[in-house]
Amino acid sequence: MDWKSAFTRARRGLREERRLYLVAVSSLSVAFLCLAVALLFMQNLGALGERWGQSNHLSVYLADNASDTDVAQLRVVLEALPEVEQVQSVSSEQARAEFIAQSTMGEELSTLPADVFPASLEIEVASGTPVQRLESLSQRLGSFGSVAEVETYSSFFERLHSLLSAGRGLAMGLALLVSLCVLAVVGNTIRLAVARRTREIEVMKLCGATDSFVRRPFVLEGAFQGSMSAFLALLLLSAAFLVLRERADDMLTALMGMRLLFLSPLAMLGLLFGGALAGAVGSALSLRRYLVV
Amino acid sequence: MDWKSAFTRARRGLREERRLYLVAVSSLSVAFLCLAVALLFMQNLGALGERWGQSNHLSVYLADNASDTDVAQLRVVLEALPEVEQVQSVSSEQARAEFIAQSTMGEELSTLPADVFPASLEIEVASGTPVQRLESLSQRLGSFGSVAEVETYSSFFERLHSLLSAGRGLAMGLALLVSLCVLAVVGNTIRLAVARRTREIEVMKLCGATDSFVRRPFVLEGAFQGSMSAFLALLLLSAAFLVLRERADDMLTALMGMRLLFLSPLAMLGLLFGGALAGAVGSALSLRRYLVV
Amino acid sequence: MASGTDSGAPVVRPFPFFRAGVRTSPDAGTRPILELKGVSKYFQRDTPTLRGVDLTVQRGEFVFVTGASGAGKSTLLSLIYRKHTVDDGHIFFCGKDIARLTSRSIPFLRRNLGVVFQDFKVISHWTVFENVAVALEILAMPRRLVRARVAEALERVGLSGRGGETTENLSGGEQQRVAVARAIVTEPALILADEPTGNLDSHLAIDILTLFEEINETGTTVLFATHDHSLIAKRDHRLVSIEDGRAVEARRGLSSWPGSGLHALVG
Amino acid sequence: MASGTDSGAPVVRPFPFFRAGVRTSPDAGTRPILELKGVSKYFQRDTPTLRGVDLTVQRGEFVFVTGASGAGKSTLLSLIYRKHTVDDGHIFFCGKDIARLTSRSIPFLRRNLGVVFQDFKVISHWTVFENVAVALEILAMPRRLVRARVAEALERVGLSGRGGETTENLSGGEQQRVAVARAIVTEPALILADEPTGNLDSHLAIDILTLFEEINETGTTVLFATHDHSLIAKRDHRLVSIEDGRAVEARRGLSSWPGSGLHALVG
Ligand SMILES: Nc1ncnc2c1ncn2[C@@H]1O[C@H](COP(=O)(O)OP(=O)(O)OP(=O)(O)O)[C@@H](O)[C@H]1O
Ligand SMILES: Nc1ncnc2c1ncn2[C@@H]1O[C@H](COP(=O)(O)OP(=O)(O)OP(=O)(O)O)[C@@H](O)[C@H]1O
Ligand SMILES: [Mg+2]
Ligand SMILES: [Mg+2]
Repeated sequence: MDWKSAFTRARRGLREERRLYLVAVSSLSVAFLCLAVALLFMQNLGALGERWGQSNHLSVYLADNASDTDVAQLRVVLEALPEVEQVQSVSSEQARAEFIAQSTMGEELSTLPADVFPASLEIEVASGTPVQRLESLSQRLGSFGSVAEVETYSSFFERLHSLLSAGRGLAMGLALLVSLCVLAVVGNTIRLAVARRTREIEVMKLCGATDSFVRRPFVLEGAFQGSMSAFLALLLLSAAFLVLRERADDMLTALMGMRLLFLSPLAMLGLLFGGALAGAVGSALSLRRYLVV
Repeated sequence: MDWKSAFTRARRGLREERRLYLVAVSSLSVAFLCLAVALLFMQNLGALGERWGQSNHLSVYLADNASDTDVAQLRVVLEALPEVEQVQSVSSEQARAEFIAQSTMGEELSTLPADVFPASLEIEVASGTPVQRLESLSQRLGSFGSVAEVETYSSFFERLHSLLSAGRGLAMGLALLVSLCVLAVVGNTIRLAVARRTREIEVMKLCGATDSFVRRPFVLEGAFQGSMSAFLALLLLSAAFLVLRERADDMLTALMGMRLLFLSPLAMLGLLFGGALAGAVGSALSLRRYLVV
Repeated sequence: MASGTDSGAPVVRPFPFFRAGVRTSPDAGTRPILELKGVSKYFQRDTPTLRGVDLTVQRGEFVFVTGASGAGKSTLLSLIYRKHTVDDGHIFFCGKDIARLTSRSIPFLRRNLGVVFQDFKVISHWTVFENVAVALEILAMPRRLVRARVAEALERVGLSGRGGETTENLSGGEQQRVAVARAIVTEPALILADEPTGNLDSHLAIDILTLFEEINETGTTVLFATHDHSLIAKRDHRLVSIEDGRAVEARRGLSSWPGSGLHALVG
Repeated sequence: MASGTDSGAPVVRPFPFFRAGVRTSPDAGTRPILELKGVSKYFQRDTPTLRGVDLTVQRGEFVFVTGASGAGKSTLLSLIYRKHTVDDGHIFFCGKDIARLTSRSIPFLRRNLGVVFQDFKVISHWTVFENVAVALEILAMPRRLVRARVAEALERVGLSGRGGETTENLSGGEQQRVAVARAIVTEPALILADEPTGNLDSHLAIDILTLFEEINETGTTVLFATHDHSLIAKRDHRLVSIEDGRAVEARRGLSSWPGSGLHALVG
């Protein structure tokens, strides 16, 4: 219908109530910032889970008496399996050197003899292999004579997984909570803004304006506010993100084993459009009771 | 002056604008919730730092050829130092047992001979001892013939400390940011609420009301709103806290080495009174420009 | 108001009655523009404000509506522009029952009415121009035409050249004239003027009355609620008085003026 | 208004003039209550609304203020209750220059005034009682006394028993009478009534005028702005007309009524 006039009136409204909308946008930005932070958490936790939880790794510790041919044969068998991506053999010496390098008490342990550490085959399994498959594989490998023990690290990964999914659940719950809050705050703010203009609405309705004529500029203003707030929140977040990266990236990278990720472009777009939508819907809803004249 | 009438009018205002204040309180609760969460973080990080960062511990590794009398003499000397609180001697056997118990690869290492692990004296230093003092102590100890090496764990604690203080700084910054937001939101909300009642204010002023007569009920309403919001936020937070404790306490205790702490009564009281104060101040400030009639 | 100047014959209104697609009865042209039949309005259960008002207004009539303060003049008008609904009886506007309008049709009813509200209902932080133009913007009239017609309306009420001022800063009488301008600018079929001269001095009151009469001569029906007896006495129009919730024909002559019962106050 | 009933002699006001501790000049009792000397007000730089108004009102006088729409009646009154400040000249109230009041003293000036605003300024979502009582609550009057005096004031304006109704639901004239009740309930030294009968029928208008005259007889000074010539013609009070921004004494007799220049509109 007559969107041009609605635009004109929305602009007039924004200009007249500049102060009001400024404060509204500032409060909304805080809410959106919370939402964006929660999203950021989720994104990084998800990436972390992918990186850590999915590294399907098997260690096949070789018996002390395993001959080189036995080991070579085992390798051939393993490499033929469809799930296995890579097999790497680690000798006792290598294992010892690696252990000492990783340990914080390295120097004290330098006297450890190499034969304390068993030789092993380190196997990379294709990502996405179900856990049961790994279990059956490890059982079958255990029956080989040259194999002393198979370590699937399943208990470690189970713990990590449960930790990560707990974190993800927390972040998700937070995101949901904050979304609800954003909706409420948007609605409230626009309801307050509308409440100041009840007289305008009343006059327009008494002059024969249809509900949609009255509603349209408010909906536009609401959408504008919502997207502006989301935009501001993203701006703030990216600034904070850059500062954080500058100052604490090494530490975080060391802790997480990966660089911090920023929100994906899709998530950012979603925030902007979600903000506009929430603003428009909140505004339309909050208008209802003022339209009865 | 006439606080009774102000109370009556504040009650009337709260009743008339019930809806408005309900939504204002709900938005403010979110802001206070953020603030409380930041405070909770800070509190727990502080406790964590106290627990981990302050354990001033020295390990004096004894030379393989140290005689029992040398060690006993060393103990006497150490125990005479004012900084030293407790000295405990750990034999090679004990060290090996402890190492194996702590290690995740315990079984593999069970064949390690005891003499790989040197005997040591584990020293607890009085908390609050400056780092330089520890360094000089370790140097002097190093010159003893029976001492092979002194471990002050300084690099480990330095890393931990910097991690904790980074976390604390982050939480503090967050708390500051959120405090500012709370002030802004309180001010905005009350400004909006006041804007709906400009006519009342105008009429009262034109009838000869003093500024303080007009201001008082609004200030009371603001204080009420602020403290109600803080109260609601605390209620929500404690509910979330109890749920979290129920479901994830073991994991968190394992991770942190201590139980999660809730906000101290002082912090809670501070939040409530801070909320009331912020509400009152925000309301008084936002009234100013409407009092010019 | 170009139509006002070129002929005295009834004009065709520029926008449809009621909602697009809703046809009025075929004999709408010959029927009275407004018919109230047994209209009652109860704001309080036991004391009705209006009880059984019967009133027929023909196309092109000019009717004074009078009555004591609180008699129900404003209420009667508000029933016609559907601010309130009747509790009993029917109001026919161009043959359509207003009480039966859906809420989606109400705007299309109001576009055929020009209402001067007793409390003006001007937006104080808008300019004079914006306050008058809003009635035309609602009709989606092009900007250029809006400017021309608003300027014309402002001139007719004696406010030409003051379109840019903030309405808040106008005097009481000037604000009232803005309200009059907004009511006449759309060239409605029926004008409901509720005390449109209450804040005007007698000269200006007669000017505004004359303005309404001029518009009336182009075929517009006018209901003019007032308690200014000196104004009523000056003109020879039909006079309806609201007494005890009923409409009484009180054809001119103030000698036959019905007492309001409020004299007792003076003692 | 107990004081109104027991004697016609000037009464002593129950609350201090201006701020506590500020003494009025010693000859305040004999000096005129209100003196305007060369008062000017420029809303726009080039067209002053008031230019050099000289007006002296003695204690206990009843003065009609009249003038065309937009002449500056409301502006004149608003200068007295310090909504606006004079751009030039002085206004002395009981010998104190209003222009020199600090903003902390303004409330104490206003407590000595009873103002009926042209746009009523009643709070529509308050009850009638609350709207009148607010003037007394500001004076920190005890609750019981407030109830008694509000009831009395409502009775005087013909609204007794309607204190519990929401003001929004009242008719225009009823709202205006609420505004009158609020102005008289504090028994002020000076009443500024801006068009207090604009929404009242002629009988009620005379009732309200009579009410102000009764209050005037107890020693209260009344400035009554109106353009209802029939009302002015009925009484023999001093008449001040505002013309071209100046106050002109136009002692009664409507024959000498100055033209407003707005006749031209009618053509
Ligand atoms: N919305 C409402 N709710 C309750 N009562 C109402 C409402 N509107 C009007 N009234 C009552 O109906 C009566 C008639 O009001 P109305 O406004 O029609 O009077 P009026 O004839 O216009 O009077 P006036 O000349 O003073 O404007 C009044 O007593 C008023 O209190
Ligand atoms: N605050 C203001 N800012 C600018 N102009 C103003 C302001 N207040 C009044 N005016 C102008 O001053 C002039 C006189 O206004 P005022 O209200 O005093 O008139 P009035 O005599 O009361 O008229 P009426 O009888 O219509 O109420 C008007 O033209 C008005 O536009
Ligand atoms: Mg009315
Ligand atoms: Mg005026």
